[in-house]
Amino acid sequence: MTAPLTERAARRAEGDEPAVRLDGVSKIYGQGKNGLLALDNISLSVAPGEFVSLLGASGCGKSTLLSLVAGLDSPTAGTLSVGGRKIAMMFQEPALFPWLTVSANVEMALRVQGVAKRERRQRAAEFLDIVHLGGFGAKRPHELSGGMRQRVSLARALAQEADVLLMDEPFGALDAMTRDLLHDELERIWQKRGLSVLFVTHNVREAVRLGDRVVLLSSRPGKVAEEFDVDIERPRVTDSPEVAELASAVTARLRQEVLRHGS
Amino acid sequence: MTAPLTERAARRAEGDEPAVRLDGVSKIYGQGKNGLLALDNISLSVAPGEFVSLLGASGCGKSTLLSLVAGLDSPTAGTLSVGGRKIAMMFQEPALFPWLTVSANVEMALRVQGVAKRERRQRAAEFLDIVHLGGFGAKRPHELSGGMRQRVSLARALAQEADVLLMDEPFGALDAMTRDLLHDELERIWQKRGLSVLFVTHNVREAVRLGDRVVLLSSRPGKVAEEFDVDIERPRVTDSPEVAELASAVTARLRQEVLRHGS
Amino acid sequence: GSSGTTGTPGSGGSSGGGDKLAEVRLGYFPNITHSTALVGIEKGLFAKHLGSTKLTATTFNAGPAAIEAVFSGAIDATYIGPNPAINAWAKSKGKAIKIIAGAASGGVFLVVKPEINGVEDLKGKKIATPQLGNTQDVALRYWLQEKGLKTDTKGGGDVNIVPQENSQTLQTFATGDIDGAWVPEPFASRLIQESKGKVLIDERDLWPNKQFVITHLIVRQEFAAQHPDVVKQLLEGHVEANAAINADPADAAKTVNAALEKLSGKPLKPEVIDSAFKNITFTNDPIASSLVGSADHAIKIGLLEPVDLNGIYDLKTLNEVLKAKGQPEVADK
Amino acid sequence: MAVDQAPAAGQPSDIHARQLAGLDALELGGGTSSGLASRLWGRTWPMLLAIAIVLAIWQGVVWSGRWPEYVFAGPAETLGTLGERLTDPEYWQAIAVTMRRAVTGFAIAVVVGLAVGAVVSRIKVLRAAFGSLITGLQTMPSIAWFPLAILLFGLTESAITFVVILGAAPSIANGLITGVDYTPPILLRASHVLGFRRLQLYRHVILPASLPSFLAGLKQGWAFAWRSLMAGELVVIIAHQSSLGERLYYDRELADSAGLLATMIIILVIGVGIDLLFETGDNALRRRWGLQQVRN
Amino acid sequence: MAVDQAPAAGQPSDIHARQLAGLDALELGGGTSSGLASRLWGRTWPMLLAIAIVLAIWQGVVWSGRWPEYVFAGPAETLGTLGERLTDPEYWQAIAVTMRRAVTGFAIAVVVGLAVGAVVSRIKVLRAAFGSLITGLQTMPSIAWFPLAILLFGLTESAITFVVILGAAPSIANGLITGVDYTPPILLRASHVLGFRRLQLYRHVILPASLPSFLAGLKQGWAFAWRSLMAGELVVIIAHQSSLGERLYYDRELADSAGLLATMIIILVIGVGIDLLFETGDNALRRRWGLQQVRN
Ligand SMILES: Nc1ncnc2c1ncn2[C@@H]1O[C@H](COP(=O)(O)OP(=O)(O)OP(=O)(O)O)[C@@H](O)[C@H]1O
Ligand SMILES: Nc1ncnc2c1ncn2[C@@H]1O[C@H](COP(=O)(O)OP(=O)(O)OP(=O)(O)O)[C@@H](O)[C@H]1O
Ligand SMILES: [Mg+2]
Ligand SMILES: [Mg+2]
Repeated sequence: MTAPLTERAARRAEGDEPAVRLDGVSKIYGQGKNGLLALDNISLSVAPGEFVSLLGASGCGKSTLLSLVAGLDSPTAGTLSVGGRKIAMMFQEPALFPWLTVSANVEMALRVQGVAKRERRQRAAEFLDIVHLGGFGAKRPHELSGGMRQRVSLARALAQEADVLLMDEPFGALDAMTRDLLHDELERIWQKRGLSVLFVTHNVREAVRLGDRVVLLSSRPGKVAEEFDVDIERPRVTDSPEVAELASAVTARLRQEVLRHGS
Repeated sequence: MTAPLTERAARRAEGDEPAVRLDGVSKIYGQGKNGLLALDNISLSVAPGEFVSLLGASGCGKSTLLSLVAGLDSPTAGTLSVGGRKIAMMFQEPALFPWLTVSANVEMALRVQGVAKRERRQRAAEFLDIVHLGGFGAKRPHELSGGMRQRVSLARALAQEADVLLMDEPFGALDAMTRDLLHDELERIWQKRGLSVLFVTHNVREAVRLGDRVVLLSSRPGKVAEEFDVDIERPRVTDSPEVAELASAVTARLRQEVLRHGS
Repeated sequence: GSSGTTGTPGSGGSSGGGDKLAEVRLGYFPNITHSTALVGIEKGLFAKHLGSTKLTATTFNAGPAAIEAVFSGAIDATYIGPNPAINAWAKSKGKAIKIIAGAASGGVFLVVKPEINGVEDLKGKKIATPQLGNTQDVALRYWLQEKGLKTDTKGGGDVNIVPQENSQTLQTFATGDIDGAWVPEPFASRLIQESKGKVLIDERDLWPNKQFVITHLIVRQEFAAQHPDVVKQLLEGHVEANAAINADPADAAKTVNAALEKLSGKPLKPEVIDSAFKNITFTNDPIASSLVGSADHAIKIGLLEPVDLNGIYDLKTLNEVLKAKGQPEVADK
Repeated sequence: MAVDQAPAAGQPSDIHARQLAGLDALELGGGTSSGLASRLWGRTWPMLLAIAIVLAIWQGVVWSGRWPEYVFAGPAETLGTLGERLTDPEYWQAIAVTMRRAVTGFAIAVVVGLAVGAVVSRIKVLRAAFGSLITGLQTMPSIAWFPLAILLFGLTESAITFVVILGAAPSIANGLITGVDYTPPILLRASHVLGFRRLQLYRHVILPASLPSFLAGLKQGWAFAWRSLMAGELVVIIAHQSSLGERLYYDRELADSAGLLATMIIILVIGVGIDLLFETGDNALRRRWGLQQVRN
Repeated sequence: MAVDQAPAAGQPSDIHARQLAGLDALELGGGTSSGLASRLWGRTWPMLLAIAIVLAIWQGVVWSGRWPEYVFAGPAETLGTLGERLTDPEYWQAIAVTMRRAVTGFAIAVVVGLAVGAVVSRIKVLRAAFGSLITGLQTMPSIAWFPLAILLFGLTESAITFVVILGAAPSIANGLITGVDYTPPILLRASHVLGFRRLQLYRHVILPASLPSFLAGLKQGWAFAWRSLMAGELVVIIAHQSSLGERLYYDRELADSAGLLATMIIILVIGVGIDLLFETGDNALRRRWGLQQVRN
């Protein structure tokens, strides 16, 4: 179980050191008049152990935000801090190493940690089980379907055992059933490890189902449009009326955002 | 407007020549004991002008089916015919040419048809407008977000002006708003051109929203588990109760399929 | 720097600076004009005189590599043609080498197509030489100049001179790309026998006493200074080898051909080696006048910067050896 | 239009049949459906046919009488000479000596090339300083290096090896650098997030990702090594060790057309053999990366 | 822990700073933030430094007195010789002649290599028949070709060009073949669906997709062409045309250490210059493909 909502909200309000903190972060791609302002003065923080869902129209800057947090790119302006925490990331594409087997791909996350070979293999198998790819360890990425690759990528990110987990549309290529199963698994692992999660998705119900908080980004440039606290008791069910209700509120707000910017 | 449902159903029943016809098609990847039976004795046909949605768990063989129809691979057993029709396909990945600009990527579809340069550029711009990427023609694929790339890929597939359109999770990386807008566009083009569409998705509502028929595949091996005729008047709305109702019926059946095969 | 060769692998084997040198390294070409070396090595004549000093023979295929080896101290002495010797002398400003004996003379011809009957027919023809500025090249140009025909180093003029490797000359003469060639043995004999060439000029006829140097023996100065005894022993072998050739040319030819086969995998045809052997004189005399004369010619036709050849010869030891054998001494002028 | 019928083996007819024929050309060496013997034969007969055609043309030219036999030897004479040589144990020794030198030199060149390529491709300043020098070195004819080689190593095999390394290492380094440059950024980003840095990043990600290009560089490097060796074996002749380079020289020196052609055949055969080795590696790589599976 | 503060220019501190430093090494030549002049300088100073270091070491070796000056000329003497030559118009002519031959031969080799690579990479039978022969040909020393070249073309420039082409074309073909082999299957599948077949497929998809590897092949091909040319310019000396290869040969012939080193420097400078051209192309390519944007 997570901490009661009020407690978490209080912790955030009290200025307890956040796991991820962005202060007036902007990101411009390119230069001069070709420059594209992808993120504009974003301030956002994720408390330790908090699960934040990130929603926004296509191209609004969600992936950009994650790669700034992961340290893969530097902001054009503003301050960003993760307080020295270890960060795991699941990219929008599977980003698997084509020359390695599925199992070896997951093991790569353990390799840097200096885990011995035998244990590596065993733990990789466990993580593959979690994503329902038990028997596929010996295959190569090109022998998998799109959704299976995405799950390998998830297994690899989980295997990193980081403090902060960044996920970019992790379940986009999965059917509703598999998705539900993985929601449960992810929630379980998040709670067990006390992870801080920044979770990008286009599925509003998914965002509400999983998040302690849902952050809405507006488009061009990306700004924080609104934040919703999700005050629904866990365990939650995607099809529950509470989730549906909040989801439709968020959707309405999102629609408003998209329409405001025109097509 | 499409032909009335009864008429279409009748046409199918009468054995009118289908646009795509699979007869007992099987596909085995690899050989011997390493072989994987991806599709098992699939019989399926798509009538001219019909919109068929294809649903199934991750890894059940949907992409495999599409690549057989596109002639990118040959079935291990069974007969497949498209009656000489021209086929366009949108892959699960964007599959853009990294060395070409966005506009040139769309133009590639017109290039084979021998369209002159000026017209090519103009028509590419039109298709980019359709997918809401008006100003992005001069960018390169790596400068786009995931969802934008997917839309470029859609624009390219539409630009092919084929008789049969195969789409593999075309809107998987898009937010709900953009998705809705593109549903309308796709429906419009489909009706205008009289396309036959085979549409893979994980979103059951989307399948119902768009399809004349929803085909459910079971997993390992992929077989046709059930077909649903969608008897809802167009124009349809994703959030309408009719769509929701049929969608939950389909979901229930899908859940049953997935559970039957275990995790 | 006089520290010269220290540290060069196996340099001189001068291990202790003691009385007896462990090894002397001699270079030569697997070539008929180097028969002195071939016979001397095959018949063990060098070894006989060197005693406990081991003879390590190294073959080269071209002058530059041999000179590079001498310069770097990788060999101590080598048989070599006149041009590389002059170049080495000039480049090192007289510091690197000395000529200590002659080895062979003669054996160079102008071979032409049968339809060419005299110098007047050469106008507008293509004649090959082994290499721009080498002895044969200089000889041809000087001779043509004396005959009133103009040439230039760019292949123009009345007669087009095309420098090319001798082996290639065999081919281009056969295919008719060239009309003649000023070449040494055994290529001259091969041109005559294989491609029906005919001799227009025997270079011997152009020199006083019908003698001009084609091969001689040079030594690294430093080595000579450190091991005069070894140089003397080498020369004793050298003189004996030449004597052996001249005593029984037929047998020497056989020995040479056997050695060539061993080194190059294929013997010369008997006719070729016999005819070539007849055209070469093996002599200890370096025929200093021809070296100096050739250099003068080269300077005259502008192929050589004036170079002071004074002191290039050191024939004192050779003369000692010859004297001891009761043979006539040779001169360095 | 009637429904197309095709056998159960699964040749879709109509437009597909044609499309597949087009794609078939892409799928090379991946014929896993036939037995080993027939695959070997499928691999061999085109080669044999090619050889037969070359021999026929060659004989034709000789019979045309365009050039005398001693200038351009015919197949019969050449193959006779070749046969003679191949029955001579000394010739085999010459080949062995050359192969030993080639392999030694190449092996060291691989190490050197790998090290240089690794350092230059990853360190900006070194790249700017030496990047272009690598190609510069490649264009330097081996012959120019020999004076230096002899100065440094004397008339030893090391001098030859030195020149061989100078010939091959730049190619190998360049192959690696190209591979590194074209490593897909997403893989670099993924490994950065996974925590790979510096040497580990290099070993576990960049090197394997560059393998195809590196392999191509190795192949070129071998060719450079071999050519440098042929030149080197002339300049530094080591007593009691006949070598292929020397043989080649003498064949030319003696204007022995049949001998020269025989030596050329030997060199070609060795070159083709080595290429087959590289090809095996390359095929294995492509299979692992899923690059042979063009059609699914 | 206090919140990290960083300047607005955006250096994230802490762990990120370190991570970025690591990734910075990946981002070569992409420094778009500085002006042209400072970028040129950033490109130049490491080279100049490298040259200075090489000169210093060279002078050091000479001063050590290990070898006499006539065996191993020092920088001063060498640069003097170089200066002398560069003021001699004939020397420039020699360079021009060689460059003309190199460019001509290379241009033809590109066409030949492209054609051969195209055909061999796409047609299964030809691949089996000739694929390995290409590397075989690469390993053949140029010198072995000259007798044939002269038979075919006489003592003309065509004979040199022939050997240059034989040297360079295999590399170029091999580069293309590697590129074709490693073209991402998804792009081939996409273009097949788009309707690209045969020549169109080749021109619009396979060729551009193979470009990086092809470019690497071109670079290697240039090196082979150049080396073959150096050998060829000795064998076939053509009237009225002094050339760099000839100069190199005579420098060695005359045991002219300073001259040899000067010629080597010229060759290196030309090689580096050509490489810079290739690099420009390569950078443009990488920019277009988005391969320089490692960090986003
Ligand atoms: N490397 C780049 N160079 C230039 N522009 C870029 C680059 N990457 C992203 N952009 C631009 O930045 C904006 C935000 O992109 P980003 O990938 O962050 O969007 P996103 O929110 O992840 O969208 P999606 O939901 O479609 O994945 C887009 O307009 C995109 O065109
Ligand atoms: N090239 C291949 N080689 C071997 N096996 C393959 C190959 N491609 C697909 N498969 C296997 O075939 C099965 C079906 O794959 P397919 O890609 O058709 O699934 P899918 O229905 O599209 O799944 P998803 O929804 O995840 O994209 C999977 O089990 C996969 O592992
Ligand atoms: Mg994104
Ligand atoms: Mg799929």
